[in-house]
Amino acid sequence: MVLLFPLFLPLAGALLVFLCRNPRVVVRVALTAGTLELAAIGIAVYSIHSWGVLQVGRYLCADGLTSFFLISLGLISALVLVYSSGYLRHVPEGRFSSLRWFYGLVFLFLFTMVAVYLSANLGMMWIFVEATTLASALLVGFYNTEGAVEAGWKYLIVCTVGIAFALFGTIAFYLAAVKGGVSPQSALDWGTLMAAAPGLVGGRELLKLAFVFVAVGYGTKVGFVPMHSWLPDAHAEAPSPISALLSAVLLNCAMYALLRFDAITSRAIGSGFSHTLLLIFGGVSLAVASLLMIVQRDLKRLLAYSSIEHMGIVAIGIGLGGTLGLLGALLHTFNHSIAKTLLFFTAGNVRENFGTLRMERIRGMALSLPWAGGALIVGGLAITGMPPFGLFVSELVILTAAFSTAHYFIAVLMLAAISVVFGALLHHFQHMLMGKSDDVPAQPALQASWLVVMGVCALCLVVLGVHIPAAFKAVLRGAMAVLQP
Amino acid sequence: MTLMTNVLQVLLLILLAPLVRGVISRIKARIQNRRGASVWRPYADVLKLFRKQDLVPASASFVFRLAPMVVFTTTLVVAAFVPLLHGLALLGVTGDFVLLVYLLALGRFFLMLGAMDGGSSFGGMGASREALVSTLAEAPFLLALMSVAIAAHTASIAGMVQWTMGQNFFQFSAVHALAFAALVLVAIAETGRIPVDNPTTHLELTMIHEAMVLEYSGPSLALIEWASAIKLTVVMALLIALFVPWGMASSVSALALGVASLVMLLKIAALVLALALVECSVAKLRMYLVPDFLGVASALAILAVVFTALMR
Amino acid sequence: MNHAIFKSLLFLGAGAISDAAHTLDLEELGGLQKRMPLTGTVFLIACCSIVGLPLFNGFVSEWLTFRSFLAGSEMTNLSAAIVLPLAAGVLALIGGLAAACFAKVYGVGFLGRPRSGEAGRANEASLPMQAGMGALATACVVIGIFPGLVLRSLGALTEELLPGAALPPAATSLTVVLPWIALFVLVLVGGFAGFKRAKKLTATWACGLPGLDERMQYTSTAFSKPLRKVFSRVYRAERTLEVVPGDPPYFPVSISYRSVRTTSFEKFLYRPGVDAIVTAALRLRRLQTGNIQIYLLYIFAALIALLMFMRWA
Amino acid sequence: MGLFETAAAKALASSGVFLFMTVLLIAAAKRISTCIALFSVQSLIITAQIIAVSRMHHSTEGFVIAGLVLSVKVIAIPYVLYRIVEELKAPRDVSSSTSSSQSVFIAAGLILLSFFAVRPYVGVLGGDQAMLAAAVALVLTGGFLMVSRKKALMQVVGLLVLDNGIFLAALTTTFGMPLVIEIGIVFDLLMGVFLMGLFVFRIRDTFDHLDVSKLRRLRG
Repeated sequence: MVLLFPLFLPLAGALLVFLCRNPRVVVRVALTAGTLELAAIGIAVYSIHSWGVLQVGRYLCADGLTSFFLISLGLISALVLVYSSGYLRHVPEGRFSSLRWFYGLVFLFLFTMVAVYLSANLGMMWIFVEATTLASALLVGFYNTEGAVEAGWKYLIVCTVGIAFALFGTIAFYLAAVKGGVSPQSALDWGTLMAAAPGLVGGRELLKLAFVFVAVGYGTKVGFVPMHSWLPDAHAEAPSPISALLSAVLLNCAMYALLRFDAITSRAIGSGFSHTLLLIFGGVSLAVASLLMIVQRDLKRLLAYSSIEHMGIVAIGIGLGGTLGLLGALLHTFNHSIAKTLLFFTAGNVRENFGTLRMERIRGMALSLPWAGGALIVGGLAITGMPPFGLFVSELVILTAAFSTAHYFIAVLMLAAISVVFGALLHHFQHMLMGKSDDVPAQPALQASWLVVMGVCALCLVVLGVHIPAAFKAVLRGAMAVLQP
Repeated sequence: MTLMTNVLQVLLLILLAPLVRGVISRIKARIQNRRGASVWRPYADVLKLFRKQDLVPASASFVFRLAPMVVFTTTLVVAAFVPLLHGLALLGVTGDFVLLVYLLALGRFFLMLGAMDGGSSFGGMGASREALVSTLAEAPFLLALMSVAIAAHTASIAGMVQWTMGQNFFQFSAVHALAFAALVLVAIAETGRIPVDNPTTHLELTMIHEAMVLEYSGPSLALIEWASAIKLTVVMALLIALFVPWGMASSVSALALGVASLVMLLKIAALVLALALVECSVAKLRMYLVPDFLGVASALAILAVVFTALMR
Repeated sequence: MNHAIFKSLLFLGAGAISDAAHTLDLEELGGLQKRMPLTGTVFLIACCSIVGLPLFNGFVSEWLTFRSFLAGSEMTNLSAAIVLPLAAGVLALIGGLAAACFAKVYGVGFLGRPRSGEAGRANEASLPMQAGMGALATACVVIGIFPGLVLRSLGALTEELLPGAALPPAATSLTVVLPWIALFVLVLVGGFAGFKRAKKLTATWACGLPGLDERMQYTSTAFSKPLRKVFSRVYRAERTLEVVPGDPPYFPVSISYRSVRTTSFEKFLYRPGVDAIVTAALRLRRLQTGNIQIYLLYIFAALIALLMFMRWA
Repeated sequence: MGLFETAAAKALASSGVFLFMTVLLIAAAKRISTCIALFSVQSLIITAQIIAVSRMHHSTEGFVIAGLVLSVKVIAIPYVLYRIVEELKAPRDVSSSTSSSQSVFIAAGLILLSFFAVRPYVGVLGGDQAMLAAAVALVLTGGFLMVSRKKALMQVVGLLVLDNGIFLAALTTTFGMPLVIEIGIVFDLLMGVFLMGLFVFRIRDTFDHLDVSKLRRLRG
């Protein structure tokens, strides 16, 4: 019963927002719905933590892993809603670009993502991942500029093609399960699949085929390198709060699906094949993204490539396997989403005040926009994995995992990539922060809500960097238990 | 009793130093068939200079007058390291070769500063050339001593000497041969003899040590002259002690000491003759050929060290 | 620990110089020892310590490093037994170079005649500065002469790190020898200083020519010229010589010579690496063509490649 | 095994050939409307197969799915696409980057490739080889259409053909997934087509051309 609230609240929110006309009311309704959603997720997580797996009907189930990802979803969506309340004062005209449509689509987007986390059935999970693409396509194209439309179109087509392959992968899993003697009706339920997994060792060839399709399919949604091309366009052209949602939560959603499939395959035919695949994807994404970050000219494209790079690190974490690798990967998804949200909000501020995101034309942020400058520094240091922040901890855990399991090549590749990224980001941010700029409005627009939101992000990063609170550790342990029974 | 002999050794070394220098210049003169000054000439110089007045440039600071004193004292202390007549020396057991090398470096360092304090270009030139020579000489000097130390499994000079005395004379050791060759080359550079630097010249093109002490006069100059004489004798004694110590007294009886002193005199005479012969036959090297000269010394020293490991 | 003491002392000295002479360019300093006696002496002590001369604290740690290299030669592993003693040779070379460098710094900076008006008018540092520097200098000398104080307490530390690693006997003998040498030197230098009759101040000897001015002294670049020439392969100086010929070409109007020491590490190590990465990044950027059809091709290619990998892996 | 069952089994076998025919025709098609018609024919063939399979397995769920596929893929989606084509009043040509003869050759090549690709998996995936080959052929042709055709709408059609291929693969190997999943998949497809239609209108408004290969502003 507790699971229904977090699922249907966004849906109700979306309907409500569509109904009311006046923009101010829309914002207020959105904020209340947002806080209610956060509370519902909090209750859900608490109940999952106290009563273990919750099952509602045949298709809704939530276990430790879900609660871990729900936390980041709830936190980030609340932050995004608060931030966008102050951000979207000027709304471009266009049929689908009114404030009502913005919040309606955001809530639909949240509904689909919560549905992905809560779906017990792998088929349902595929359907809702596909639904996330559909819900967010319009959001990417919200500004209706040439770039936004092009980005929206590419996002929609490339992701749908990718996801179609994931569908075939899911079907192959279903087939392998049915062949392995699982009853057709519940062949896609995660619980039954995990239980029957050791028995599926007969369909080794089929499971490997299935995992290849799933990896390519959901890999497109995660943004692994050969299939990443839509990500920089989508995240750069979307409005900043939306790119924060896309980068911080949607990528985790796809990674969540990959985690589920990887858990099943490694239980069935051993983690050799699936982990090598993930290591390959992770390593290639890490290398290519870190190199591309050097030559970026647009701030949000730079942040998009950094998302690809961090998803590569998470994939490497999962690929290394073992408690250390998995712990590092899970922790990294959480830390990355918070740091990336902070950076995209800063990018929003920069766009508000400088009117452009081209880094050559942004100068002297430290002087003219002290708060945004400060946030950029904190975000920059965090995203490059500097000590006081959470990302350092998770990257360190993943590196220890790499060295302890003698994956020296991957460890060296990761270290090299991280240093290249550090160089690139430092170069770009230093260029933006220093110097003197003339085209900055005398009185920079600064919203109280922005300060609060960025403060919360920075606080979370430091807390996770210095000492992981006990409650969070418990949830993390619950998630690990699910993946490694 | 041994303390007495050790002190005696140091005194002997210090007092005989000018004589050695006198003999060398006398032999060189004879070789160039000129009469040459008397053998006791250096003593006369030193005593004369002590009575003279000390001229100090107006711009010089206290370092100018301090330098000669430091040079003299460090050379004295180094003299205390080297066993002359019997296997022990005043500081031979407790002090080791690193301390010896760096004490010489201390003396050189202050001499360089004193030279630059004079305020003339000669001082600066001498100091800069000395810097070059001493930098390149320090590594082979230390490596050569280290190779002997490794072979003798001890770092103290006295220990090394006693170890070599224990060795059989006819058992040829490559390490010692290489180390000896390296040390001879370094000694020439260190004491500023002919192939590297001409001690008697005042031609600014060639002089290194003399350029540094150009400004000095009176007692300061006396101290420096005496110190360089002691340094020459100490280096010779070190060479003899480390490589041909046989014939040194093993016990501290008067008879043994007498025989040992006779043998030592013979050895020093041989070395002096060799040095004089070399100085007369070889022309002084051009300034920028000295690095190659010392390069050979370092190569020999490195080889010696490598051989210690191989021949173990 | 030694390095902490004498390096901070050197920096304080540099601060005092820049405060007094308003410049840190060695070419313009000179004769500061007479103008700033205490700072000069303290700086001299610091220079002696950093070079590692006996009776100063630098020597103790260098001596220990040498002895550890020597001990290294006892190791059974052949390559270590060869490499470690040779490393001692390198350390000696570094010691020599340090001696040359700091002789230059102190000699050109503090001794001889002031090379610029500023240096000529420099006056002694304020009392608190002197006190600070003085304390550090005494620390240098005391540790240099009585290393026993420090070695025993450090011994406890090493005991914790390497249980059973007692201080070698030679070190204790060093702690005995150094004080005696210091006493011997003190007595002798004191005796000579007392014994000397009054000195007479004259002009520096200028081969009988009148008017020897300060520009005739060796400058710091001149001082280091021989060493730079010997180690030219490391310094790789870039020399440019321009001669502007006059109307009769035999008497040039101006000759300008400029030699710049290239930072060889940056030029040969970092620059090529960074360039390679940036060119790779630029080439990779062409990967993102902007055409959706190419993107779809990437996905199909990735899928087919993986299927092939699966067939044969 | 009444008369009807044997007819169903024969229909199942021959439909593979019909599918190959549609693949070749779509590759050769010049105008978008013919492509849409061919797509609905393919969906019709797939519905026939669903009915045949569910007849053989007597699963009532099969009939529900067949009805669903019939209504959505055969009627609803082509109707939406036709309305879009009329609404756009843009030129109806396919503007392919490869001439129609080259496209047909490529399509034939893809069909052969799919046969070879499927042979090792027949044992593993089950289902007869012709149907599996047809499914893979549909997927590859869909991909080829999306890559070679420049018109935005053609990319949508290519995507639909690809989805048909996957749907067919699912059908031949697993005799139908749980009902809710099937409904979900088809509903997603429908929503997808609506959205793509919307985006096609947006592209026309902002770029006033529909050539996807010209959308190259976002680079690097």
